[in-house]
Amino acid sequence: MTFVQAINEALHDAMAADPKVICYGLGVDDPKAIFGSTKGLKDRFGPDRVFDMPTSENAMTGIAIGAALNGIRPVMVHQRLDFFLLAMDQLVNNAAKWHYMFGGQRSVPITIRLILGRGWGQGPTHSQSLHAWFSHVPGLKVVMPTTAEDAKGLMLSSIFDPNPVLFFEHRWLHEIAGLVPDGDYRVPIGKARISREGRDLTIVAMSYMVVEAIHAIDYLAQHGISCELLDLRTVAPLDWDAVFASVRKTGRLLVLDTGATTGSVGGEVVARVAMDCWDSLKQVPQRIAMPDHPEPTSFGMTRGLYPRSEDIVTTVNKMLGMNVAIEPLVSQRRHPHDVPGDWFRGPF
Amino acid sequence: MTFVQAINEALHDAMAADPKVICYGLGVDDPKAIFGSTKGLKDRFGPDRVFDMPTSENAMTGIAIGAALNGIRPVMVHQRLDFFLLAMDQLVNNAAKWHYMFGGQRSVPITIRLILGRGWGQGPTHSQSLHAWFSHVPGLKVVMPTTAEDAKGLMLSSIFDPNPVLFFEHRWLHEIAGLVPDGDYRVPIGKARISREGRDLTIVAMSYMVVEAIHAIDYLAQHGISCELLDLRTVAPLDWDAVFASVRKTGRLLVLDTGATTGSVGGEVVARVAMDCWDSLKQVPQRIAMPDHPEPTSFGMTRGLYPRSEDIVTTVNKMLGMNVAIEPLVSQRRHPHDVPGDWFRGPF
Amino acid sequence: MSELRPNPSAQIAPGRQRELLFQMKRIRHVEEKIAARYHEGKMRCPTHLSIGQEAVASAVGLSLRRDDFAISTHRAHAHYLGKGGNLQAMIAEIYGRATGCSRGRGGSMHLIDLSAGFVGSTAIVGNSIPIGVGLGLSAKLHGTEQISCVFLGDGAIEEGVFYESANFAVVKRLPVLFLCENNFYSVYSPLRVRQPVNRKIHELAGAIGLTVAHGDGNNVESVYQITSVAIERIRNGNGPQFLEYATYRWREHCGPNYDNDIGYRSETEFLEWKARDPILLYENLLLSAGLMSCGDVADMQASIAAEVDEAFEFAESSPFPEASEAVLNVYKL
Amino acid sequence: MSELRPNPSAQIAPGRQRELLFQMKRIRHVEEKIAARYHEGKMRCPTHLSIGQEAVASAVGLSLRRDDFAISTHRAHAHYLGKGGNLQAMIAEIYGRATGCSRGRGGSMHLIDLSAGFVGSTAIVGNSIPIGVGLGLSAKLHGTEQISCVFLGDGAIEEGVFYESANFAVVKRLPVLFLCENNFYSVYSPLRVRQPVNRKIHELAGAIGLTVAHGDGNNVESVYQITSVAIERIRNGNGPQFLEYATYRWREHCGPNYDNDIGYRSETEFLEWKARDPILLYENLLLSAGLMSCGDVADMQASIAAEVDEAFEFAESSPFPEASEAVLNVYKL
Ligand SMILES: Cc1ncc(C[n+]2csc(CCOP(=O)(O)OP(=O)(O)O)c2C)c(N)n1
Ligand SMILES: Cc1ncc(C[n+]2csc(CCOP(=O)(O)OP(=O)(O)O)c2C)c(N)n1
Ligand SMILES: [Mg+2]
Ligand SMILES: [Mg+2]
Repeated sequence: MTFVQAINEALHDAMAADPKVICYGLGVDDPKAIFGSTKGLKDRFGPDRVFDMPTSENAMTGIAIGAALNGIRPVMVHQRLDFFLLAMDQLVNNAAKWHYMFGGQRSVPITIRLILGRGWGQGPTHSQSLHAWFSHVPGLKVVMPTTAEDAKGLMLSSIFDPNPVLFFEHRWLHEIAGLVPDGDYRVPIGKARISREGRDLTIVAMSYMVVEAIHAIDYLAQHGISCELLDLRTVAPLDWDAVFASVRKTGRLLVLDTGATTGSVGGEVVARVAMDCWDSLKQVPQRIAMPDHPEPTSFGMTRGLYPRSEDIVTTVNKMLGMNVAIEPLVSQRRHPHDVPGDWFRGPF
Repeated sequence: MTFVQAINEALHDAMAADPKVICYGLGVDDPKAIFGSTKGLKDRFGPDRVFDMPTSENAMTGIAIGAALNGIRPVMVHQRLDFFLLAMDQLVNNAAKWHYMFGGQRSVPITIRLILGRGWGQGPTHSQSLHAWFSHVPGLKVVMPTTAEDAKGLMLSSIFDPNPVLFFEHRWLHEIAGLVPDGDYRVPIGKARISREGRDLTIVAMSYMVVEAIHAIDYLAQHGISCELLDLRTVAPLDWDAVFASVRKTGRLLVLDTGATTGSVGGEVVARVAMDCWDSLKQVPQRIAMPDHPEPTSFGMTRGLYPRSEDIVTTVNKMLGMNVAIEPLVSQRRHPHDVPGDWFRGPF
Repeated sequence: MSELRPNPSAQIAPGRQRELLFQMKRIRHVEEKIAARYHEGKMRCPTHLSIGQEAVASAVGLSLRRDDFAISTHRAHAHYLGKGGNLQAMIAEIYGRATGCSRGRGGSMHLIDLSAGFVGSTAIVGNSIPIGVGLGLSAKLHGTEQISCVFLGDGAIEEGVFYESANFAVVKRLPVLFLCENNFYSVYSPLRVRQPVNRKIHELAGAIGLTVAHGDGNNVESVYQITSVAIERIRNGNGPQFLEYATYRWREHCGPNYDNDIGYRSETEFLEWKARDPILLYENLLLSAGLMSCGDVADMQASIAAEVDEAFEFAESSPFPEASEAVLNVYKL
Repeated sequence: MSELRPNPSAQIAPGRQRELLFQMKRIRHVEEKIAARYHEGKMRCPTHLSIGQEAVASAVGLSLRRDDFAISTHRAHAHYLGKGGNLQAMIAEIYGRATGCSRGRGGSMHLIDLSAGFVGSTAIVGNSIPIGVGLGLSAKLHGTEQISCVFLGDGAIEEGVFYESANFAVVKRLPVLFLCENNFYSVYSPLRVRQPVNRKIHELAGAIGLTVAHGDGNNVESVYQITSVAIERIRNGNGPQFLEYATYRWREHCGPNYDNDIGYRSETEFLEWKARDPILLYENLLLSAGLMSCGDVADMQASIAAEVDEAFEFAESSPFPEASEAVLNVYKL
């Protein structure tokens, strides 16, 4: 089952389990059904619980909050995170703080799906990964699953969490397939997953960067290098125990991030590890994230823009003083640099 | 001259020097004149260049951008940063990216003044210091002056900078007095200032935290501890050379931040220093920032909420294995914990 | 645009008339007391008084059911009390005490009393409007008869979120009452620097698709009648309604003082409105109609004074929350 | 609300009539060619075609002065070309080449030609509206006679920023023309799920305070006449105007294909609009009026074809920008 199908299944299961779950957003009931993720929901649960909306991101976020204050569990979706910037007042001044500022009397159980664009001409305003913003705001939870299994389990946990949850979906993950358990299972929010066990170095990553890390790690393994991979799955609250435990074991840290480098969650991870694992660190931690400039649209200009497995290998080489060749890894790649695979033909 | 008077002087000088500078925002021409900072501007430069606005933060930001694209230099003000959250789409998707996404043909010379509230019941939505957000967005400049001299010099630099600049004014600094040169002088954006020279430890701070640091450092000096204080003045672009140079000299780093701890600029400073000054660090870097929860309103609940000079001394004690008593420092303080001094009587 | 007409024949029962006067006097007395003691520096939070605007809050509060929802703004005391919010908890909140309605977290601008259907008030202009619409959506989804009353000012009309929220409420025919108190100022800014000179706010609301009405916000009976009709229409499934009431804030935008001297508005303008004090007008009406005697009024005043004194004593004698509590409730566990 | 009336007596000069037809045909041909070659996968960016909507862009473009400003949306090709934007630079931009109007940074949704007063187009619905109002403010401050034309769709009307921007333009009487192309859809969403069923967008705009008019967006001459009157009024200092033109997008929201089969709208609806193809209608009118001969039309078509072929060759033969350039222009130095 693919990542997007897993989300669709989670939405079906949640809405079937609890009549208070509703789902809305631009296009949830249109023929494309948000890349298939909302397929069948309206037919099954009706137009009162599944509906399209006006292009009014700010008010529609506040409306979700208001409904949530009275027991509804809204699941809202934005086809690009970039559109959600219109709703920061509602998110930060209301959703994140309501439970706190009224003395814990009511909480805001909303789930907001944010799809991250990348490549194929998405350009400056259809490609931003601003999880660092949301993790800086007390009261918000931010999940960034990589696998189909985690997508379903975290979607269910998000919908039934009593707090506002931002659910990130990297567009390049939508068609990635994996085994997904049937029925209702919950992947706990705030717990990282050890995706690969290893000795020599800890790689911490989230969302799509986990995929690049896996390519790199499995390749490095062939050369006797053993990396541990921590898939954060949630970046707020972040699973510091898991991060520290792994770094204390390996003594080395490389953090990967889908966002711009400066001020990234990756930076916070490096900082905390430096402060809390100082004595365990055998060498200087490293970070690989997006460059500090907008994503250009041109095919020519995005060449080499995204950190890929070969960049991870190069950094690991530096850190461990090895020099594993990257060419074999690069030459494996069958599709252009600006698409995740043949399944993506644009436009979004 | 006070900090707020310095800003007023900078606005007067800028508007006199360049007819393309305009100034607007809620209340710029009202009897309170934004805490006095816009006093006299309308009388001197007229209602076309100095005007009040509708409570429409988002559109008014876009209007500033549009005017700036045609040679106007708008200076906009928000009495609290928190209100500006309504304009994140215009700031991030337009102002920050316009120069980049149209191939460098036009830039957006706007200055947006953001006043930070604190204490005296400002509460959850009148007290947020979100400079970490803005420093994470390529294309934005973020200045956070501490002294009256820097306030004027940086305001002039901001107004005449060809890029969007966010000008932070901590409310607790408004009445702080200092010597301010006459006429047009520019404090360069992106350059930190060594506020105190020192040997044993580097303290990096911005905005109001510099004041607390000075109290701590001067007090520590009496006990033979020599701290170097770097007043960042600008957090984006941040003066890494200055930070690294100081840390390489002292081998120790303590970062102070006015924002929430997790994901703070302070964290980015710790991370970069760990990555770039690894070999110079004699010990684990430290960070002191606001706790990861909203600011409550109650006088009782804000007790001990804000990091003060004694907290800095306590941390320096730990880092240097000293134990300088903090009582003398605390007992000096003459006013309640929720106000900067007798001059502040609320409400804002 | 559909205009909605009050029902003139609707007679207000004498008991209700006394309640209207009582509510107004009670709100006035509470706020006068806050004003009188604010300088003591124990109410340490920005506080926006509604003195002069009591008629709307009182009449609307009495037109709504207790289980209806209300949501408000920075200027929420009157709305909260009118809806039946607990007085002691409000005063304690303004004093920042543990017994406050928000446990001291929010202060004057963050009032809540769920038992009275007062879901909250916020300090960001306009940002409680969609919250109120969302409450209306929830009532529709739950299939209850509740309606959601959204209090807003003339300044909040300028926020795009009002327009977006109203549009959605109309599209979904939600049980929402938009209640706009037009007091002609946003802080020190008169309407003309913020909105077109010949605009009528209720007409604008009508063009968005809301059924609208407007009236004299200082005439408590007409507010009561117009609002009751609107609420009835909403409850009968006729979709969202918008009411605009003209009224006037007597004191400074934020804080306890009079500020007609600082120049943003004239003393004459203030005096004209003061001459139309909603409380005096109504008190005289009830007296002259023989519906109440001076003695009744005096008793009413006395009972209010006693209750309010008690509330302030309660607040002042309540403890502050522990500073250590500040870390709680970031997330609901 | 003040309605503005076109000037019927205003005769359009034959030369201008030919220009109107030429513009429409040129835009159509450019977009047909993009559609035909899009599948090659060399135009790698989301691309929104205006095929079927050429009349508005052509007539408005010819009504504006070259030094007037225009700002647009994700669907900007026609507006850019109508305003006089460089064709080769646009095609090169869609191909992501260094010779593109935005040097490959922006793609189809980010068009700019400052020499033609086309200040930009953006990919976030509604967020270029205040930019256009700001350009109007700048013209007023500079004391020029320029006006600013803000293209927007029926969906953008739903964004609060439209309402806020329009309000400010009215308050300051700015030289702004709001040009709304109502094509009845926002992606796959019909108006009824987004706005009240009986709403007339131009009436809503009028209630905000704008002077408004509306017309048939597929009748290029009436668009030209209505728009010219509005522009004249703006230039004469009568403040911002709002025009709504009904028209229809023939192909899918984004991309080159027809999609009437996927179920969000009917083939019949499409065919009704196609029968009112603004280009065919006008071509026949000019032919039957004897203002052009079939030969003239053929020549016109041929010259357009040649120019467009050249533009595509230019684009395809242009180099990509260096990947290393991606770090430039974050800040202006
Ligand atoms: C988004 C935002 N902008 C500005 C402010 C500052 N502010 C607080 S109250 C107020 C006036 C609002 O006027 P109105 O809606 O008419 O309410 P009134 O004060 O007259 O009751 C303003 C501008 C704010 N709190 N939030
Ligand atoms: C803020 C925002 N929300 C949603 C989108 C996705 N989106 C792109 S175009 C579009 C439709 C806009 O409809 P309309 O304004 O009528 O323009 P049209 O496509 O019909 O020309 C939408 C919703 C976006 N780009 N920005
Ligand atoms: Mg008002
Ligand atoms: Mg449309």
